[in-house]
Amino acid sequence: MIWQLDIILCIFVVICAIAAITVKDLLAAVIILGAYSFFMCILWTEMGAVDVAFTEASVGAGVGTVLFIAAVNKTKRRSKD
Amino acid sequence: MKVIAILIIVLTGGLLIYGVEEMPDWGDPNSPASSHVSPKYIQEALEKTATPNMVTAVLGDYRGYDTMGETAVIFTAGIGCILMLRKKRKGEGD
Amino acid sequence: MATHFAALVIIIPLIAALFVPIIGWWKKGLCYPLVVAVLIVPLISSLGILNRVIESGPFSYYLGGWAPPWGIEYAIDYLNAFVLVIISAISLIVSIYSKKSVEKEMPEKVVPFYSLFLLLVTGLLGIVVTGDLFNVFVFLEIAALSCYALMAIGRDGAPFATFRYIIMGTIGASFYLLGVGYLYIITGSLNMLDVAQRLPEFYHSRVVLTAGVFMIVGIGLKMALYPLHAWAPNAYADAPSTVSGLVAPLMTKVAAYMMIRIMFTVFKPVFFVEIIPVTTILTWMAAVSIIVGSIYAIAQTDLKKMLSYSIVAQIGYIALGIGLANRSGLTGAVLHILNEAFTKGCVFLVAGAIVYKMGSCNINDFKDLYRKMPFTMSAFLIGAFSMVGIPPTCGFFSKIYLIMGAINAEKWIFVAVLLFSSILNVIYFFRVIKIAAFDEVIPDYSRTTPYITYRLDEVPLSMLIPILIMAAGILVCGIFSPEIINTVIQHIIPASF
Amino acid sequence: MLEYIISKYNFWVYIILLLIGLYAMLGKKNLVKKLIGMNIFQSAVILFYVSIGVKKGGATVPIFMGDAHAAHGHGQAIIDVASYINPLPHVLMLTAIVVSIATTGVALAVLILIFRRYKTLELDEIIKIRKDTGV
Repeated sequence: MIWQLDIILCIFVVICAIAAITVKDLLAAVIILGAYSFFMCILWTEMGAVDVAFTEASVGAGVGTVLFIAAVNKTKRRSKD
Repeated sequence: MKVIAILIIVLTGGLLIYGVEEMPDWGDPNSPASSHVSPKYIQEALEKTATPNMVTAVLGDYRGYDTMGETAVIFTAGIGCILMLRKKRKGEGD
Repeated sequence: MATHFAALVIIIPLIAALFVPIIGWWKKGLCYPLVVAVLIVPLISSLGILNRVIESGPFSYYLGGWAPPWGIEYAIDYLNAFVLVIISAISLIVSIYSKKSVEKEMPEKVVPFYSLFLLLVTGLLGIVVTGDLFNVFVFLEIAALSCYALMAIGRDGAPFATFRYIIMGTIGASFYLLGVGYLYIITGSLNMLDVAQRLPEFYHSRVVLTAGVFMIVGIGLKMALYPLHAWAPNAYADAPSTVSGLVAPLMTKVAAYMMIRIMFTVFKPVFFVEIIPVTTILTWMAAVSIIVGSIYAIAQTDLKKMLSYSIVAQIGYIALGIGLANRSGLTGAVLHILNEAFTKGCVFLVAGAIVYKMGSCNINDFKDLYRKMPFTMSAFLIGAFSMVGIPPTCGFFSKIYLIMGAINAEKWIFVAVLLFSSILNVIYFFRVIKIAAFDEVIPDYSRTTPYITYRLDEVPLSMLIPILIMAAGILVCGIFSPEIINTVIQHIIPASF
Repeated sequence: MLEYIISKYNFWVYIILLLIGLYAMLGKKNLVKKLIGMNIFQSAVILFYVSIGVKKGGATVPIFMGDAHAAHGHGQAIIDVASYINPLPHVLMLTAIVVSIATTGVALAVLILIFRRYKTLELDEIIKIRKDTGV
């Protein structure tokens, strides 16, 4: 537990979350969401939850992003807000 | 729409912040969460299940029933996607 | 043997859900008989469980042999066993009904449909049977996911209505999970009985208050109580008729069961009555729910949509009974879970039968339906009687208990609300019956024979029989409701009432 | 005051993330944005659970570090509870992550159905089409 590193990661996570819901290009938003998931899983590794972290890395950041990209690919890429 | 959303967020956030204050200190080894049920997992997992990883031991053995539910969730999602996205074949239905 | 019934209730439908795709891949036509045969098992098991509970009191079943609170426990008491019987009976009846309706509405999707049907039943049964707070969440998600998928393939607007349901349902489930986390952080346990035992010393902590509020709001979302109801009517109305026949009677009732479980087992009644005034708020929400739901129902011209708004109203009755928090009120609420399940099942199956015959269910097209489909419509009449509360249908008895509960609590406004809602029910149901039975059909002179032919045009037997069973169930529940209350429901009421 | 905020910083972060997600789910008009919000919302709850499990004071990941075979063979493993992190919240969250992704998958399938029907993913446009066609 290094609290300085924790706080930096937390700030990154929050920035990624805000960016993911404000970016107008949906593909970019989805990629940012993937980055968010990765920062989240680093944060969890930092907290000692290694099993949760690698599940998140593979399922959350991996499969989730793939599903989102597939869906955005099949629909529209631009968003109004 | 946005006004209602912000109102709900203010309410939820207020309640959450109100609740945080009396939580046990973060990372306290003597908090109830760390001292009531979980010590037995840490002490017994190796002996009873021969698995060095306690998370796996609890996941697969003590709470294996949850894990069965989890796999059922994945199966549900898969069958659900098949049900929704499968297109009608030609000459079948309308 | 009876203890192992508790495990069979879940395992058999779950395994069968895995087998349906395999068997359906080999031969499509076998899915339906398999599903019906499989769903008999939970019914028999849950009757066995109820019998055992009545004979020798509550019991528990340790999954995998791990003692609680370390392992997962099924804690079976009167409430569990009672709701289990309701769910398994309704799902069996609906599964018998499903054959023709599914063949007509989605001939190419029979196999995944039946697999998800079984998973939905598994999820509902699992929520009820388990005694572990987190396990409830897992089964809640199984039920919810299968429900989303089944609802999305309904008529035109269904995907959009389902999307709203997904958003709201996920918020509800996550709030529930958050509440469980707050309880875990303060007590360190996930087993309901263990939490209940360790919780009272923390009742004045803010963490427990937050946990309680989040859990009740989350379950309220699933239950479609008034300010949280917006997703429900469209989602129920647009779903395929078999699905709305299964989901409408059961989903909200299971949420009501969860609410009773959380309010009176996990927490002691004193917490929600005295320490935070949730029950008072709940009664007011319920009252508004009853009135608003009924008024919206009057405004609808689509039968399924009308019935869906009526769900919002009827769930208000149950919430009102829970919120009154006295003996007769809670008796009325639990009895109303049974009555509502049969009544809503009956009227939704009738709506499905009308859709099957006519292709839509616009109320203004119902002219002459009584001559065409006399059996179906008399079942509808019984359902309408039960909804309004005319003896000897079961709706009368639960309403009486609710009114008595309101009188005992000396909350006269709720007595007025209950009586007024009966009048509203009369208005919206008897409008349908008036059109179907009494409206003159204008003869079509452009045809060669200007006479109206009164031809019997009933739905197939596989649909008619379940409808009639439901209607008979309404009458039987009504006639035997004193026995049901004496043998089962009076043991559900917490001792402090 | 500052000390108080810092001492519970991960709870504040989880509240912020939860509110961001909730706002996106309720306030955003694009349906994909709503689902992105749903993901953030659910991972915020997971962050909260992971925070419950943390133990300060030298505790490490919940994997037995000594010689597992020797310890198991004797059946005498004396394990100090304070040296391992609470494994239970992690177990619960493994399930919750999978559930959240399954929900996302089903929701995306519904999204594709919506797009096939309305040819748009904006909430206000869909509502307008629904009003115009009377559905």
